[in-house]
Amino acid sequence: MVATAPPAGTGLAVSGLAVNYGAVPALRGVSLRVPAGSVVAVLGANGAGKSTLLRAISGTLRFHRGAIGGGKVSWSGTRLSGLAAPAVVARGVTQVPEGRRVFARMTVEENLRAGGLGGGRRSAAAREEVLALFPVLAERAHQRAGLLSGGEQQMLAIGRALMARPSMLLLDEPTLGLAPLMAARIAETVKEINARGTSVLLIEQNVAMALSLASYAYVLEVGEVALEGPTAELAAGDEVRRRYLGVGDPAAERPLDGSAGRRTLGRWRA
Amino acid sequence: MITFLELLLNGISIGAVYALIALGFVVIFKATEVVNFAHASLLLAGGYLVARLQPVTGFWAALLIGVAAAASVGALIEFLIIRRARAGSHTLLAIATIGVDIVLTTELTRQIGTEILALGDPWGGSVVHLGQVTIAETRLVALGTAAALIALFLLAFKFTGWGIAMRATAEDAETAALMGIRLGRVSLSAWAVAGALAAVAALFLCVFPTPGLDRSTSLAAIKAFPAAILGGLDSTTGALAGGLIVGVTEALMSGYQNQLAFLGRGVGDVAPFLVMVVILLARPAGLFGTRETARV
Amino acid sequence: MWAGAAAVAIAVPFYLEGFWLQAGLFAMSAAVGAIGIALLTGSTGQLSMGHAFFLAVGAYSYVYFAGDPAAGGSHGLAGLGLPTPLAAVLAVLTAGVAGGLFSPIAGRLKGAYLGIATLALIFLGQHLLFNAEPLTGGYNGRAVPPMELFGLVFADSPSLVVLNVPFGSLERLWFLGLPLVLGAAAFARGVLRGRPGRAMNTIRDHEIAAGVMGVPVARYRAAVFVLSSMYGGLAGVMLALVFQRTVPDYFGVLLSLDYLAMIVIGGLGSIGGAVLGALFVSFLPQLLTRYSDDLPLIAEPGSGGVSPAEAARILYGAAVIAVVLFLPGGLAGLLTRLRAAAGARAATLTRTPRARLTPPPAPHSPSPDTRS
Amino acid sequence: SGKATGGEPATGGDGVRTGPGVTADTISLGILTDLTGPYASFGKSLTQAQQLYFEQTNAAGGVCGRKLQGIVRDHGYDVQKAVAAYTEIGPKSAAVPQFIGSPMVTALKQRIEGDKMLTLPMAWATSLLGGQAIQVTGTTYDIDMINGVDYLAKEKGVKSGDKIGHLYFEGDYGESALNGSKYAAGKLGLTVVEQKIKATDQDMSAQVSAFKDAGVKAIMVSAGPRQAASLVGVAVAKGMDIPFVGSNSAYSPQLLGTPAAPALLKSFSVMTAAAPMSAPIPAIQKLVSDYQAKYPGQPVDSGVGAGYGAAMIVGDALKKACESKDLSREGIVKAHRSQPSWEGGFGQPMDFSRIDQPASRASYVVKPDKTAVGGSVIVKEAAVSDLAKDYQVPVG
Amino acid sequence: MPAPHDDARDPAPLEVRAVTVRFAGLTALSEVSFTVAPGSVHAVIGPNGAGKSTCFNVLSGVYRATSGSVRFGGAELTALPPHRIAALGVARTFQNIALSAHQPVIDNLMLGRHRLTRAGFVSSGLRLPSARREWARHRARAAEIAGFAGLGDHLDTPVGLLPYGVRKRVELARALCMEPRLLLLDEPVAGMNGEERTEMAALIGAVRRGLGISVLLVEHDMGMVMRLADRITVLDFGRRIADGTPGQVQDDPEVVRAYLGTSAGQEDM
Ligand SMILES: Nc1ncnc2c1ncn2[C@@H]1O[C@H](COP(=O)(O)OP(=O)(O)OP(=O)(O)O)[C@@H](O)[C@H]1O
Ligand SMILES: Nc1ncnc2c1ncn2[C@@H]1O[C@H](COP(=O)(O)OP(=O)(O)OP(=O)(O)O)[C@@H](O)[C@H]1O
Ligand SMILES: [Mg+2]
Ligand SMILES: [Mg+2]
Repeated sequence: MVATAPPAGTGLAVSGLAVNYGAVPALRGVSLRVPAGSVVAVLGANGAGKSTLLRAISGTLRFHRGAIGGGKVSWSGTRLSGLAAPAVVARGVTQVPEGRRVFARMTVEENLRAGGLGGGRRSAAAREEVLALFPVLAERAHQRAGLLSGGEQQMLAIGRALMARPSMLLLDEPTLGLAPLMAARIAETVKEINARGTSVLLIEQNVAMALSLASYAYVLEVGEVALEGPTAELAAGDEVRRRYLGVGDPAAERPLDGSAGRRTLGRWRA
Repeated sequence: MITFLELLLNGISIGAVYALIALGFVVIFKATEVVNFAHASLLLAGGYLVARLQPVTGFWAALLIGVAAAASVGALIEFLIIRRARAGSHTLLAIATIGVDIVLTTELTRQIGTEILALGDPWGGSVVHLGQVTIAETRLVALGTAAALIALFLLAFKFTGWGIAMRATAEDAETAALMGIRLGRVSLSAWAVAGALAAVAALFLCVFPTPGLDRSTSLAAIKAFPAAILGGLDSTTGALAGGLIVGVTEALMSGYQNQLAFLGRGVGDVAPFLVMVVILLARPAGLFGTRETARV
Repeated sequence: MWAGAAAVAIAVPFYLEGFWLQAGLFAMSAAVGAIGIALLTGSTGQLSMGHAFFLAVGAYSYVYFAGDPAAGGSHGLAGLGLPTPLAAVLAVLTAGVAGGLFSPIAGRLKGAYLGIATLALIFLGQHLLFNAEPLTGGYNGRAVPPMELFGLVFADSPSLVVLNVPFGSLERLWFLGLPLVLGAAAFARGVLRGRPGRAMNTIRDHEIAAGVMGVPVARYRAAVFVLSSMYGGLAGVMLALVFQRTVPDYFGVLLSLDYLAMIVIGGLGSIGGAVLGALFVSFLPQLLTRYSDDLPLIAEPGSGGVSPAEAARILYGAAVIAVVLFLPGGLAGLLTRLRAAAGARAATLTRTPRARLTPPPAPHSPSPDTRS
Repeated sequence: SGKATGGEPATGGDGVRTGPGVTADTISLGILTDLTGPYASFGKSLTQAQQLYFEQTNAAGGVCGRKLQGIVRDHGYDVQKAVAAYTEIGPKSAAVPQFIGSPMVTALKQRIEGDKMLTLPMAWATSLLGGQAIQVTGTTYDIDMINGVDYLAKEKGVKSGDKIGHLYFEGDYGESALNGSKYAAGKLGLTVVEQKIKATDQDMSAQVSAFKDAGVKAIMVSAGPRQAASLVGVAVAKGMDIPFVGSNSAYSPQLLGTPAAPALLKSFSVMTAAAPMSAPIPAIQKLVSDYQAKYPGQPVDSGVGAGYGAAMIVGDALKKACESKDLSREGIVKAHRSQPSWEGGFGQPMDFSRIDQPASRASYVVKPDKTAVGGSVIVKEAAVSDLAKDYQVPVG
Repeated sequence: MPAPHDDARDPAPLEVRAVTVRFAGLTALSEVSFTVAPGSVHAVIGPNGAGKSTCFNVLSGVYRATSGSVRFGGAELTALPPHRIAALGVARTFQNIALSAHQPVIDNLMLGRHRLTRAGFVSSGLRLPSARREWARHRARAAEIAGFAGLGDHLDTPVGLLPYGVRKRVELARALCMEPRLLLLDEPVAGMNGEERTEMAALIGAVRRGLGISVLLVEHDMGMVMRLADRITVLDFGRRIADGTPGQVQDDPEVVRAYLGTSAGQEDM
C-alpha cells in the first residue's frame, strides 16, 4: 500500500498533541495521520501513551482527569479536540475502549442497542450487519454481557461500536487476552470492517498482527512518536523486530531453566 | 373479616404511595448507582409548593407546577452536586445526599414553620363503600396512579433508548459516553423524574386520611427505604412489591396491635423493618434485585 | 509538642466553664463513636446508619449493670448493682454482642444495602427502649449511676476542690474521657495498620481477592461490625455518664446520620479524620447557639429568622456536601496538605515527597486497574 | 483561674440575698424552649408571651428594683441540646419560667432539684410531680381525661358497659392521659380500647378501623393535632357518629384550615385547665389585645395564655421572695411554695404548696370554632368532676 | 524437577474429577478431569469462553461446582469457601488485576501473608510484642519475595501508580507471599509486551525451580506455554478435548482445529 500523506481535510489528523494528567505529561507533541479508508497502527510499550492518544481523540480524557495541553485533532477537516465524547461519536468517530468494558449487567442485545443510541436512525440495519459479522452475539442475545468470555466480550465491544455506523473506528488493544484463534478472528474482522469503508486506528501489543493489518504504523515511546513508517518497512527493519517482536532478543531465547544471574527464591521455613 | 379487608385495602393503598416514593429511589439508583437519601426532602419540596400555590392557582395548576418544581430541584441537585462529584464513590455520594437532605429539610421545615398546609385536592374527605368496606377516595386514586406510573417506568427502562442509556450510564459512564450517550442529560433526567415522582407521592401522603403537609411529612418517606430495598434497589417491580409489603404489614400490625400486645405497643412502625431484615437474610439483594455476580 | 498538647488537655478543666467541658465531653464521646464508624465505613466499605442503636445498647446496659435494684424505688427498674467500671466493660461487650447478633446481615450485605438494613436497628431499638420499661424506664429513660473508680466518684457530690477549682462531675469526667478517647484511637490505629486492617482494606477494594488470599470475608465483615458496635457502645457509656440520664428519643436516625457526617467531614478512612469530624459536628451547633447573640446572620430565637440550631444544621449539611465536592480527603486531608505545604516551604528540595495517589481510599470505588 | 469562685448566695447593697442570675439591676430567667422542633409553634407563642410579660413588668418598675431578662435557648426538642443549654444558662439564671418537653425536663430533673431552680415545665405529665423546684401548672393530663370521661358519661350518653377508645402517643403525655381514662372507665364500668401511636404516624385509618371494629362509643385523643385531625376526619367519613375528646395538646387552631375541619367542628372537644383565649375573662381579653398589639398578625393560641401565665407565676414568686429579702434560688422556690391559692386572673386558682399534687383539678371543655380568637370556645365551664376529686395522682 | 523433600508442605497432586459448572442456561464446564502432578507446571489452554477461568474459580472456591470433585492433598476443595482453600496453600493470580490500588506494594504483599499470620484485632489494636515480632518476620520475607519479583524499589509505592506490567508482577508476588503449595496463574502475561513476557516467563521458571511447587497455568501465549509446561490440558466449550505433553497436544488435530488454528509454532509472535 502507498503511505504518502493524504490530502488535508480527509481522514484523521493529529498534530502536535500534548496531554497531561494533572501535572504529569503523558503525550508530548504527537502528530499522526489516518488517511480515510486506511488502517493505521500505533505501537508502543505499556504506558507509552497509546490509550491516552485515543482518549484525546474520543473526548474521554476528562474521565481520567486528563486534559489536552496543546495541539489539535481533526477529522475530515472539522476539529475534534475540545469536543465531548458524544459529539465526537456524532461526527462518526467511535472508540472501542481498552479492556472491552461491556455493560456487564445488561444483555448482549441491550449492549448493542446502547451502541446505537448516539448514532443515526438506521440502527436496525446496523444491527443486522453486526450480527452477520459476529453470529455468536445473536446466539447470546439475551445473556448478560458480563457473563460472556473475554473473546465474546471483545466481539460485543466491537459490535457495539459498529452500531453507531462509524466512519472511523478507534480500536484499543482488541486482542488483549484473546486466544490465538480468537485474535485471528478479530484481525479478520478488522480487515472486513475496513473493507466496508471504515478507517481504523489500531492500537496493539500484538505487533505482528498489527503490522499485518495496517498500512502505516507509528511507534510511541514515553509520549512521543519514536518511529513511523509504512508497515512493510517497519516489519523488515531490525529495530522494530528487536524492540517489539522479541525476535532476535537474546533474553527471549534464553533457556528458562538454569539461567545465570536470575534471582532465586528459597522456601520459607517458619 | 370486614376489618381485615379494610385494613388490607388500606395497606395496599398506602403501600402504593410508598411504592411511588421507592420508585424515585430506584430511578436514581439505576441511573447513577447512588442511593438518594435526599429523596425525603424532594418530597417535602414538592408538597410544599403544591400547598402554597393551590390557594392562588387552584389545585391542578398547583400540582403541575409543584411536580415541575420538584423535578427542577432534583435536576438542580444533580447539576450542582452529583455531576461535579462524579469522581467520588457511590457510598460517598450517598452520604453527600444526606448533606443535601439536611440542608433542604431544615430550610423547608423552617418555611413551613408550624403550619399544617392543606393541598386542596378535589377528593376531599370522601370515602368509597365497597360492600361493607370503606376506603378513602384519595387512596384509590393513589393506587391507580402508582400502578400506572410504575408500569410506565417498567416498560421505559426495558424498552426505550432512555432506559438503556440510563442503565448503561449507571454501569460505566465513560463507556456510555463513548457510545454517544449524553451523560449529563441522562443523569439530569433521572433526578428530575425522581423529583417529579416525589411530588406526586407527597400529594398522596398529605391528602385526606392525613390532615395535610407539615414539617413531619418527610418522615413518612423513611418507610420507603425498607420498601425500596426489600424489593431490590434496582428493580421497578421491586419498588411496587416492596411498597405494598410495607404498607400492608404496617396497616395490619397497627390494626391488630391489641391482639399483638406481646410484641409491644406501636409495633406497626417497626414491622416494615422487621420484614425487611427477614427478607434480606434470605435474599441479600432484595426480592427482585439483581444479585451482584462478579467475574474474576 | 506532645507534652504541650498534654499540658493543654490537662489544664482545660481548670479554666473552662461547665458549658465548654460538657461540649468537650460530648465531642469525646462522639469521637469514639466516629472512630467505630470510620473502621466500618472508611476502612471496610460498609455503611451503617444504625449506630445510634449501639450507643443506646452501651448506655442502657451500663445503667442496667450498674443500677442499684434497691434504689429503683417506685419505678421498680431492674439493675444488677455491679461495680461501675465492671458495668462499663460489660456494657461495651453487650454492644458487641448486639452487633454480633446482627452479623448474619452485617456479614452478607455491603455498602448502601447494609446502610438501609441497619436502619432497622434504629427502629427496632427504639421500639425496645420504649417497651422494655422495667429495663429502660420507657419513654422517660433512666438515671445513670455515676462512675466510681479507685474511690473517686464522677459526680458533683461529694464535692472536691483541686487547686482552688471546684471539681464537679464534668471536670472529673474530663480526666476519664480523655484517656478513653486516646486509647480508643490508638487501638483503632493499631488495628488498621496491622493484619486486620490490610484484610479490611482488601475487602473494601476487592472482595473476591480478599477471600482467595485467605481472608474469611463474611466473618471479617461481621467482626468489624462487632468491633464498630463496641466503639458505639463505649461512646454510649461515655454519653450516659456525661448526660447522667438516658432517654430513648435521643438514639434516633439523626444521631446515626451525624456520625456519618462526622467521618465524611473529617476524611474517610482515617482515625484522625474521624476525631476531627466529631469535633466539628459536635461543637458547631453549640458554638452557634452560644454566640447566637453576636452572630449577624442568625436571628434571635423566636424572631422568625434562621435560628442557631437551624443555622448549625444547614452549615453542617453544607459542610458534608462541600467536603464531597471540594475536599476529597476531608479535614484530615486538608491538614495533611497544609502541613505538607508548610513543610515544603520550610525544608527545601532535600527530600522528595513520597508518592501518593490523590483521592483517598474510598469505599467501593472501582479500582483503576481492573481490565475486564 | 476564673473558675475559682462558685455561685454562692451573697447579700447585695439593698439587703436582699441574691443567688445566681440575680445582679444589682437584673434578674435573668432561663427559657428553654422549642423553636425549631415539633413544638415550635407552641414554643414561639410561649416565648413571645413571656417576653411580653417581662416588658410589661419592667415598664412597671421591674421586680425588687431589678429588670427581668429572659435568656432564650432553643433545644429543638432534642434532649442533648436541652442538657447542654441548661448547663450553659443554668449558672446564670434565677429561675426557668418555661421548659418545653417532658423528656428534657425529666433528663434534668435531678440537676434542677439539686440547683433548686424554680422551673415551670410546659408539659403536664404526672411524672414531673414530686419535686420542690419543678412546678407543673394547672391540671395534669390524667385529670383532664378523667374530667373528659365524666363529661362523656354525663352529657354524651356514654354508659356503663360501653367501650371507649383512646388514641395516645407513646411516652409520658399519652401514658399519663391513658392512666386517667382507664381510672375513670374503671369507675364508670367502661372498657378502654387502646391504640398507641408515635408522633411520626400521620394516617389514622388503621386505628379507626380498629376502633370501629371494637364498636367504641367515644374516643379520647391524647396525641398531636395532626393525628387528631386524621382520626376524627377518617372516623366521621366512615360514618362513625360519636364524640371525640382530646387532651389540650391534641388541638391546634391550624387544623381548621385542613380538610378535616368540618368533622372537627362537628364532633371534637378538648379538655384544658387553661381558659381558651376567647374566654370572656378580662385578664385574658387584655392579654389578647396586648399580644396582638406587640405581635401583629401572629396567631393567638393557647401557648400565649400558658406562657404569660407561667411568666406571671415566676414573677409573683420573685415578688414574694423579694418581700422576704431572699432572691437566692432557695428563696424563690420557698416563696413560690408558700402560695396555696394563687390566682392570676386567668380562671382557676392553683395550689402551689403541695409538691405531690397537681396545682388544679378543674378542666374546661372547649370546642373548635373558626371565628373565635385562638380557634376555640368554651362549651362547659371549668369544673372538678367527682371522679377527679378522689383520684390518687401517681407521682414521679 | 527439584529434588523431593520430605516436608508436610510438599506439593500434593491436584485431582480434578468430572467437574461440571452450570450457570443459568449455560454449561461452562462439563465433566472436566485432569491431574496436576506434584511439582509440575500444568497448563490449561483453550479458546475464549472455554471455561479456563471458571475452572480456576472452582479450584479457588470462588464458584461452586455443580458436580464433581477436586481433591488436593487430603482435602475436597469443592466443599470449601475460598479462605479455607487458601489455608491449604492454594494461591492464585487474577486475569484482571485485583490489587488494592491505593495501598503500597508491601501492604498488598502482606495480605498474602494473611493465612500465615495470627495477629487479630486485639493483638494488633494493643500492638502486643507478639504481633510486632510476627509483623517484622513476615515483612522481611515479603520484602525478599518482592526483591525476587523485581519489585524491590517499589515497596512503598501505591500499586495504582505502577505500570501495568509491574502490577502483574505484584499479583504474582502476592500469591507467592502465601507460600503456596499450588499456584494458579490466570493469564500472567496478558497485555504485556515481548520484553515483559520474557521477564515474567523467567520469573515463573525461577519460582518452580526454587520452590518446587505445582503451578497451574492459563495462558494464550503458546510460545510460553510450550516452553514452560510439563503437561497441557485443552478445553473447548467446557469440555476437555485433549490432555498430554506439549508435543502431543500441539499435534492433536482436534486442538489445532479448535484453538491453534494453524500449527502452534506460528503463534509465537
Ligand atoms: N488517569 C491517569 N492519571 C495519571 N496518569 C495516567 C492516567 N492514565 C494514564 N496515565 C499515565 O500516562 C501514561 C500513558 O498511559 P496510557 O494508558 O496511555 O499508556 P498505554 O500506552 O495505553 O499503555 P498500556 O499498554 O498499558 O495500555 C502512563 O505513564 C500512565 O501512567
Ligand atoms: N458467573 C457466571 N455466570 C454465568 N456464566 C458465566 C459466569 N462465569 C463465566 N460464565 C460463562 O462461562 C463460560 C466460560 O467462561 P470463562 O471465563 O471460564 O472462560 P475462559 O476460558 O477463562 O475465557 P478467557 O480466555 O476469555 O478468559 C463463558 O461462556 C462465560 O460466559
Ligand atoms: Mg492502553
Ligand atoms: Mg479467563
